Amino acid sequence: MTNPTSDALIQMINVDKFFGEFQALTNINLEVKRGEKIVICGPSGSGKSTLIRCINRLEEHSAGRIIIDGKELTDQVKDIDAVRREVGMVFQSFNLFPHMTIVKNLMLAQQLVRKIPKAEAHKTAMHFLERVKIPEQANKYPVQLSGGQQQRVAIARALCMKPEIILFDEPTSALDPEMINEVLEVMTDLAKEGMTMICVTHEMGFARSVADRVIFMDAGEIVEEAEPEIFFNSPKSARTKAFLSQILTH
Amino acid sequence: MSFDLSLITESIPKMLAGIGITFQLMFLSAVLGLILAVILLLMRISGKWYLSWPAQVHIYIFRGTPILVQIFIIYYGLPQFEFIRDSVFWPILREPFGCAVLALTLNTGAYVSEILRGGVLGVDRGVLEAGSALGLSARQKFIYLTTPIATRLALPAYSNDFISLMKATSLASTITLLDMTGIARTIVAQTFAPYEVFISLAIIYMILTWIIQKSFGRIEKYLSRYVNP
Amino acid sequence: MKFPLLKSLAVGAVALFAAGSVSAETLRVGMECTYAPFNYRTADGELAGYDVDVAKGVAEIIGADLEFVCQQWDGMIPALLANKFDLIVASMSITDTRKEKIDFSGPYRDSVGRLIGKADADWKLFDDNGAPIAENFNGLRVGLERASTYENWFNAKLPGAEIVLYDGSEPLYLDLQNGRVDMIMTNPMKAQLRFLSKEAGNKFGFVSPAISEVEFFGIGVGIGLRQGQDELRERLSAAIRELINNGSLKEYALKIFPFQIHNDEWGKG
Amino acid sequence: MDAVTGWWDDYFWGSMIVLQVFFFSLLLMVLFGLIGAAAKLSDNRLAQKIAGAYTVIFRGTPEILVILLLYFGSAITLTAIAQMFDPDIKFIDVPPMWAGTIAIALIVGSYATETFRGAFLGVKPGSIEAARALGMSNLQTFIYIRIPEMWRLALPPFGNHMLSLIKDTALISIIGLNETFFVAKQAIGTTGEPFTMYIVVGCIYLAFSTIITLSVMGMEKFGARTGEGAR
Repeated sequence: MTNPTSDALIQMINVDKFFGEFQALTNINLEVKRGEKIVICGPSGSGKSTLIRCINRLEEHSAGRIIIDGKELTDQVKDIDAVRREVGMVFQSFNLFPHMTIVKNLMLAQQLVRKIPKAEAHKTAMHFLERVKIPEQANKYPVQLSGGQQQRVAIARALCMKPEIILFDEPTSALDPEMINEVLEVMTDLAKEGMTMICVTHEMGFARSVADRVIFMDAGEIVEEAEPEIFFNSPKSARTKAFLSQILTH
Repeated sequence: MSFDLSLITESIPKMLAGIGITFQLMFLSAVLGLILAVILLLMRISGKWYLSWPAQVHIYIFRGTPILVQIFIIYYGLPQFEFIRDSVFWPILREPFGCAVLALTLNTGAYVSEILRGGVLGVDRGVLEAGSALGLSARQKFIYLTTPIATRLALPAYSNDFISLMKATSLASTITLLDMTGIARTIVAQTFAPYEVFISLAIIYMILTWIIQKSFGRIEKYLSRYVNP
Repeated sequence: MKFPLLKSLAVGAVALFAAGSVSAETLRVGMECTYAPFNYRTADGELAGYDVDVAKGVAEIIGADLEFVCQQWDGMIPALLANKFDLIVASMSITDTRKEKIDFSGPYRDSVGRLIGKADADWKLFDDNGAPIAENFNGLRVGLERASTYENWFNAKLPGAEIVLYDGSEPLYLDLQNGRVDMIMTNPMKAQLRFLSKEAGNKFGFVSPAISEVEFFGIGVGIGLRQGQDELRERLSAAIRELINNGSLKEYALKIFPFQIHNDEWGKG
Repeated sequence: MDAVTGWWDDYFWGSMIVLQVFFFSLLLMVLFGLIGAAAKLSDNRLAQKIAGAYTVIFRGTPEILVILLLYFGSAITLTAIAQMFDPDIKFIDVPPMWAGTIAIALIVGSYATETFRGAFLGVKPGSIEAARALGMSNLQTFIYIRIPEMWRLALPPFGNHMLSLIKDTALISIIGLNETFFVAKQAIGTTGEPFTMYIVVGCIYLAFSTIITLSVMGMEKFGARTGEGAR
């Protein structure tokens, strides 16, 4: 499955994105290697979410190329589906299917997309629910769970598809403070197991301990890109410094 | 004005003899209307102008004119044209029952389609995005996510429309059908006593309304079990 | 039809809010207004027809003003009882069932019914004496006006026929043409004028003799009024007799038909 | 369409009657709806019960029955009531025009009751508390905060009620008003063209509905200027 000419799992080359007149992404170039963990931060409206939503084509990029595991994202539905099978996503507002029990949430896509038989899908679902430490909630409905639990279910749901990479879109920002850690813990475990991750977050502790690289975005551009040590201790750009001083003094 | 109680006890069983027609009109039109509504809805959200336009025109016309006019156009109006009397549809259009079902179906279909559209638009975009991110196709998302959620959202409005439909079946009496209202009007014409008969009939309709409301309440509760478990 | 907005409003407001009794000089007359040639609106909106002429003739004799009210046929008697108007002058036959609820003046027109169906069909519905052959009516669809005398006659004599009830007389002709009913029963003079003599009706004709059994059709058509007004009823009856005796009634009929449609005997009182 | 020539002015006057009934039933509908909502929201048990019965009865009975009952029943009932006070009164007449107008207003008013009640309850307590905190009086709060908020919430369903009103006017032909539907019935008798005549009626109603829909849309736009949706 891997593209022999490049060891990058994700390649974004000169990507632009417009919403009408408004330019959300400007000339994005990004490579993510297998097993790499990237944290993207930046002020709101800087294009972080748009960037990762382009990777699994929830948003369509306007110019440039995006290549995932050797497959280029085009208008072809077949390509998009193939890519989406490789790329898991976790949303800020969990987006669990409200009308299905937790375990059904985890089984649906396995059965429909991967065509896995029901019994096996159920087994996989329970396996990952145990991994996020809430197997006892399997038969409840999403609304009966706390936000932290829902977000862990959402992570398990993504894992059930055995993706090559998981995108996190501000996974903790809709959570009450006491629930943030339980979600970050699950994410840290995942990282240790070698999952490729791109994570939009403002949790700088998480970024320091887990990320291989931190990317700072502002006004639709990648402003700075560095290992966490360097990024936090000696940021080059003035915009990065201003941003960091704001969120770290909080 | 004295109230003739014996006339009430006498006429209620007679009117109930027409409840079969009322029910047939109601359920047949409800089922066909729902099918039509779904088709109209799919046409509207297809994104193709040559599908969405006819659907919108249908909805505009049938919501913008009185159902009584629609019934009369179909029953008395259409046979004005010989090609309709020669067509394969004539066996249906010849019968007042067929005309009533057709009119009620076209009418309720337009209203229900709008209700369903409201339900579909009410489905959280994030849920659908999650479906996309998991690799579900547009069809799969529509069947497994949009349909069940939109159904729950649309149900309260739909139950109101169902009651309107039930009440509208009474207009079939204007094209010779002997539903409950048709029988009641015949009794009134023979006994010249409108109050006793019409008030009894109104009570029967109110009981039907109550039953429909209760039934939909049950369904709603069942469908909402994941919202208020 | 010119319906002066303000006038109707004023009438409505006065009648609704000022509890009052109408003076004896004004009589409100209920009729269908769609039952040509007996009562209908002309193209310029005026009420016309035999019933209208009779009502005006009677009013002139008893010295009353008239106000016409249009009312669908099946609600005619309930509306009279509900005081929506004072008189019914609407081609209503004098029958025993009706007399239980309302009173009638003496008759001013014959009351007969006749069946109309496809002219070329070979019906065999009546024997040589003009009596209906009941079994030949089985399964035939017959269109009638709801609450008409014809309905009672069919129910009693020909229960095998399938009766379809209409809210007015015009739809009868439409559905006969459309083939939704096999035949209709109605007033023959009216049918001749309104339907059979026209292009739409040229494939149809009378398929029965004139039926006028007094038991069902009454002795004739009279003016209906609420019970307990014997003095008014007498004045109406006397007025009708006068119209018969002075030839007015014949004159009204000859405006429309080539013959009179009442019995001169009625004038003797 | 040649057959319609000669009937145009009848259709015009018929439309005027439709408008007349619509206009007065609209006023009455608002009145009934507001009274019903006030009763439902009041602390008076009896008032609540009566308003509850009102909505159950008029939402559960076919429109055609309500119209027939009111037409036949109103004069009798009013006369009976009036005679209790003055035995000399022979009768009080309610002309079909008013019976129909009141019937339609009562029917749609029962729906409007729920609309107004919902709109009243839908006003955020926060806005009202804020107004109080700023020292506004009860009346000022009602006029400047409650009414505009309610209006915005009630307008979309209110538009639907107006459409119901205009369409229900077709039913009053049953009690003999010379409105468009009745005109069509008469015209068919002379011309033998039911399709043409009823289509004209349909077009007249479609025009009325369109005008109502457009004006409601305009009013919604106006209301949205100050509403939450404004950006």
